[in-house]
Amino acid sequence: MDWTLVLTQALNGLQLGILLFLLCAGLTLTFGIMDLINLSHASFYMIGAFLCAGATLHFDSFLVGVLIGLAGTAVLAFIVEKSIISKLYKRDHLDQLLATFGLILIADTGVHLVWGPAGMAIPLPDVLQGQTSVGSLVVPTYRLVIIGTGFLIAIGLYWLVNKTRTGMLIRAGASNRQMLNTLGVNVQVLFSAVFIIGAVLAGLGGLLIAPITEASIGMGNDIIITAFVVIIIGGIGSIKGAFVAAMLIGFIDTFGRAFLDTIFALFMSVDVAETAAPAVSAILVYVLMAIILVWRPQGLFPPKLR
Amino acid sequence: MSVLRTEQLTKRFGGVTATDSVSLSLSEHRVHALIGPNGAGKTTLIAQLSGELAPDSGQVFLGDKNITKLNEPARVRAGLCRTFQISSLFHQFSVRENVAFSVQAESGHSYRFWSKVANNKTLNTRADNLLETLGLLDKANVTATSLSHGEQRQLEIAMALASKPSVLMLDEPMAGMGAEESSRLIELLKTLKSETTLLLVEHDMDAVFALADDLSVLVNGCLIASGVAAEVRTRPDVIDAYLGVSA
Amino acid sequence: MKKTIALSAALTCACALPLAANAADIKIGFVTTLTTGGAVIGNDMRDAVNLAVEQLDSKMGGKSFEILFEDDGFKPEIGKQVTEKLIKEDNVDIVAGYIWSNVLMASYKSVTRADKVIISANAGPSAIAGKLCNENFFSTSWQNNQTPMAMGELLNARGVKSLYMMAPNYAAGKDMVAGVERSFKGEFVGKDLTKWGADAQLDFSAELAKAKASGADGLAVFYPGKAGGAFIQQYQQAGLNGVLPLYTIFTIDSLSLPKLQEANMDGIVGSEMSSFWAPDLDVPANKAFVAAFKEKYGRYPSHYGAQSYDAINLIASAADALGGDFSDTAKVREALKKADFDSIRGDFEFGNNHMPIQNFYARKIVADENGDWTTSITKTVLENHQDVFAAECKL
Amino acid sequence: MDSTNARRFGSGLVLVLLLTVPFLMLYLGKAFWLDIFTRLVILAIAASSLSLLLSVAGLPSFGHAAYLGLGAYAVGIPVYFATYGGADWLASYNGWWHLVLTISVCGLFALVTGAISLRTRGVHFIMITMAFSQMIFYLLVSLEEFGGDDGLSVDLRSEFLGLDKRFGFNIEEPWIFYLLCYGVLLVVLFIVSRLRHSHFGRVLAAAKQNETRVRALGVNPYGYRLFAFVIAGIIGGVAGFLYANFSYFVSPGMVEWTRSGELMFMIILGGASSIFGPVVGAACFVLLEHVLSRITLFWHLPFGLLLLGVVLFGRGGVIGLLKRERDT
Repeated sequence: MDWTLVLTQALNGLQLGILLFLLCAGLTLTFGIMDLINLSHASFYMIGAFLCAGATLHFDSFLVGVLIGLAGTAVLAFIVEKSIISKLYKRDHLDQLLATFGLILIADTGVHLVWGPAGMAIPLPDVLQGQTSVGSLVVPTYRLVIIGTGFLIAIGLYWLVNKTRTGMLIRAGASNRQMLNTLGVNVQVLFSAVFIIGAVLAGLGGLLIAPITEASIGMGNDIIITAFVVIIIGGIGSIKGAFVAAMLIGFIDTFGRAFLDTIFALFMSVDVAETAAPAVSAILVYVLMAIILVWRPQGLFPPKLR
Repeated sequence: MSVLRTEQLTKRFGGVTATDSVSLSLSEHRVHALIGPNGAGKTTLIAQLSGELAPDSGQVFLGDKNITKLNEPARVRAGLCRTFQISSLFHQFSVRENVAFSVQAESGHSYRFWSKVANNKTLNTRADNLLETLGLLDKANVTATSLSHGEQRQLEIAMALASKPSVLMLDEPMAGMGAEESSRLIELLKTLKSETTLLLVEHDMDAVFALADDLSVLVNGCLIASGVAAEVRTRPDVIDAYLGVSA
Repeated sequence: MKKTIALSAALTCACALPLAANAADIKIGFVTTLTTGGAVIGNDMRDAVNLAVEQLDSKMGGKSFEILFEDDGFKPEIGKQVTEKLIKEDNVDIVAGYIWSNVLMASYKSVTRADKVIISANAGPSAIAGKLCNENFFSTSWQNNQTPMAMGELLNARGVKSLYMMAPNYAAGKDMVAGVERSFKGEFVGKDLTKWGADAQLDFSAELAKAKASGADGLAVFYPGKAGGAFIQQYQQAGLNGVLPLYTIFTIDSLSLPKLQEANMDGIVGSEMSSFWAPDLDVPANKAFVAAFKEKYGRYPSHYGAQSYDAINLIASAADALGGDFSDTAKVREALKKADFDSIRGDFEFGNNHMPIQNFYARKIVADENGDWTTSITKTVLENHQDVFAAECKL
Repeated sequence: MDSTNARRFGSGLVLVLLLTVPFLMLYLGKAFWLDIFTRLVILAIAASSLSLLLSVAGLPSFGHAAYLGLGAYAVGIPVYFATYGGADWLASYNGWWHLVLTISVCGLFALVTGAISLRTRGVHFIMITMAFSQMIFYLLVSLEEFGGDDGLSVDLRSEFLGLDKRFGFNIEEPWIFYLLCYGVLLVVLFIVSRLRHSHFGRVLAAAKQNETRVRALGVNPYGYRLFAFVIAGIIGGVAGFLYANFSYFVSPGMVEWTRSGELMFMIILGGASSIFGPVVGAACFVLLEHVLSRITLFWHLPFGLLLLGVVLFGRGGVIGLLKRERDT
């Protein structure tokens, strides 16, 4: 086996894991604390990408694009939370599922109306365009930027959740929702803050991946399902669980896609292997979730005290 | 002869031992009261007896039968039934439907797909009889939520009785009841002794002393005393550990 | 009670709404993708069709006509549903359009069953060119295998010995791979079929890493629509230009070039692809079409637009021959089969399976006189080529 | 008018409209409306089967579209083999055979996945049912021989031997096919209604409200729920069986998670408390989709707004709205 290839795939798996983590951090917190299933998280992922693309092309600066993308997502998240999401906290999961599915439809059409159906490419500054050598491995610099950013965010979240008062409240909320009321916290403000932070992280994920895949309509709708798989596997409400599970899924998905056909070809015809492999690697993630749910219904790292 | 018996029942949560080697024995047709301060492990013990929680070690016997491995529904069918500290009802059902469902649960499996359950005379008659015993017959057609707190407690007991239990565990049946309601319930429970054996967890000491034939005291998960009520209540260690504090 | 009645009334109104009659004499249904990412192609086709309508002044064979556009939403079942609607509710005379092979395969029977004519302005799956060919089916594009076969020849001509190939995992994707395999004389060192559909895979990093490690002389890809742009970006970022020369089929076109230029993807300038057409194809009708399109929309048309433009003009030629009377399907077939119109590809001739017999060219990405990127023909790869499936067709 | 009578009147009205409107439209030369109503009735069957889980048993299955897909392929694959040869034991145009396949495949799939899924609760149940339907989705995508992603054209509708010749019951005829679907809907509604009010249904309803108490009364709801899961799966499969015959086309698209979401939406839209809720919901859904998509290409926008509106303000769905009017 070619070890450079394996290493490259490992980096790719890491990158997918990071993206999933950015998406899942907010999802698992809103789920754990507010008990909210939020499909429309996918829309913030998309909107972050489109805002960044629009601003980058307009101001001819990726950095400005990123800042505007994040700020815009935050403002939008604030409005959506105040006007719609806050009314859903006390509803059952079914209502939340349907209402936020409605939000996805609205957001997708809205983006189509504003930016057209084409999707947008984001040009990267020259510094990020090139290649970086790591030993014998040559990787696109920008991939390293994504991975680095992701780890910084993960560390930042770890600090926020474990070392600050806000984090203490978040942990308390994730493990025992009733406790928040008894602590005399302004629950509404905390909920808004968590929702906005989550949305901005999703937007960050979207705008980071957009220079690679382009910003396109509905770009978040497929990854959101994987993201839910991640938070279920990780344990709802657990940042640590989300991180571990995101990495796990990132690696399984990437390695499955890259090597499953080779592995299958060992014991079946090459043609069958090449068509069966993509399907099986797509199923892998769900099989893993089903197994984990049966074995540990609360996920790998359930928040304590629940 | 003991109808319900535990041997060395132990349950730990993390570092906390909720019940510590509890060996308890209930005699037939008697009211056995279980008392102890808050957090003594009474509810955990009930949960292990009912099968809601599995013990870390120890055994539970119903009559001669070891039921430690049975799950909750199986224990109920074997004759061990409970009520809940906080009323646990079917809120969208009417009062009659609540009891009728309990009767249905007792009368065997429910894999009957065709006939309308609401028109089943056997179920409704038995339900109405039970409601009459508990004095709730005039409320049979209202939904369970619209009952007063005391009435909900009574419905709770009616539902448990529908299971025809050989042992009935009552988790604080008087909680939140007025004095008048309490004394009515005490009278009712006295009459039940002839049909069943009662395990009574209660904080209301007047009720306990009015009803209990036997008495067990649980402190910090340990059974510190168990025996005939009149003797146990006078024991100095019991007074020190529990009765003295609350008195 | 009042609300029950109001609701029933509302439902009745909803049913009655579409009863308003359409005015034109001839109705042509046009099924394409107008929402989701695929709408980029659909919009180009619609623009080209509207240009043709404008040039014909909404008249063919002396009768007025109108085009009813329907959106397939990028899904076969929706495509089929709107096709049924065009046939059964709008009562159109001819149905045209269809970008995607799978949408066409799901839909064409709805048309042929009603004994009406269907004209594909893009999709050309092998089944419908061969075994399942139908007298009521016509194409103004190509059979899926032809362009990749031209690619195989192009690769042979350029001295490529080992090839890595990538395509999406759907009918056309597989046809493309099969087509290159048919004519390419070197060795395949690897191929990847990636997830397609509404949630298509757009991150090709894993596959590109494999391609790079394979040590191939060339990388041939087929990624239509938005996936094409995403692929090119990653090809460039992975630093493969210069290392692994790129050959594309229906991946880079007039729709993606402006975007790629804006994003400075200059690694692709000079890369080659095979096609039956390019904006600079030296045919008078084509020059006129490209000029008019640029005049009206301010951009180059894509081959999708060119094919759609041909489809409308083909229909118009039949209408002229029949005096605008489409009631007899046998006569319509006859008239269409003659292909008596000024095609953007010059001479136009149908094979026995109603697929065009045509030339294929190598074309290269260049900057035009204004500095805008476009494609330009460098050589003819296949001449008067008929698809291989025509032999399986019993017509 | 008291509430029971009003409900009977409403239900009757729905059934009468479903029987008359499509034929009226057919008479007016709008043949396509028969198609729309056929789709409507088939989706109503699917939604009704899901309502057995969702409304009666309180089990929010987010993977019900899997059964639509399995039922559809139980028609598509035998017909494919019968048309193009191969797999003689499976190949057939016989509708009864298709039905047997549908029922056994869906029943088995529901039994296995239900046995696993029902060990979980709440949101985990939502997600695990979705995971199983995603597995079916990717399985169908990978079935290269049957078209994979592109789906499979079904050349002919199922033949019901015995009925065809003797009674001229040829379901290739659109209006006969519609009557068949309508008949199936009536049977399904009757079955669901019976189950709902049976001993069995009361266990499900009780377990939905208070599972702890059901167990404390000596009943383990697991078996009852599993049974409901299997019945719902089989009826969902029958809807898929009809859908394949209706559209002459099957594809993995029928199993997409959004389709499962749509079925849930139909139930919420129509009102979860009534047996006719799913029918009204499916009707509103299909008609809205058709009408809105005629008005604007961007019909997803008003549709999304409506979804939001119904969930936020329209508790109890359309039927709930009608009921509320009577209460005030």
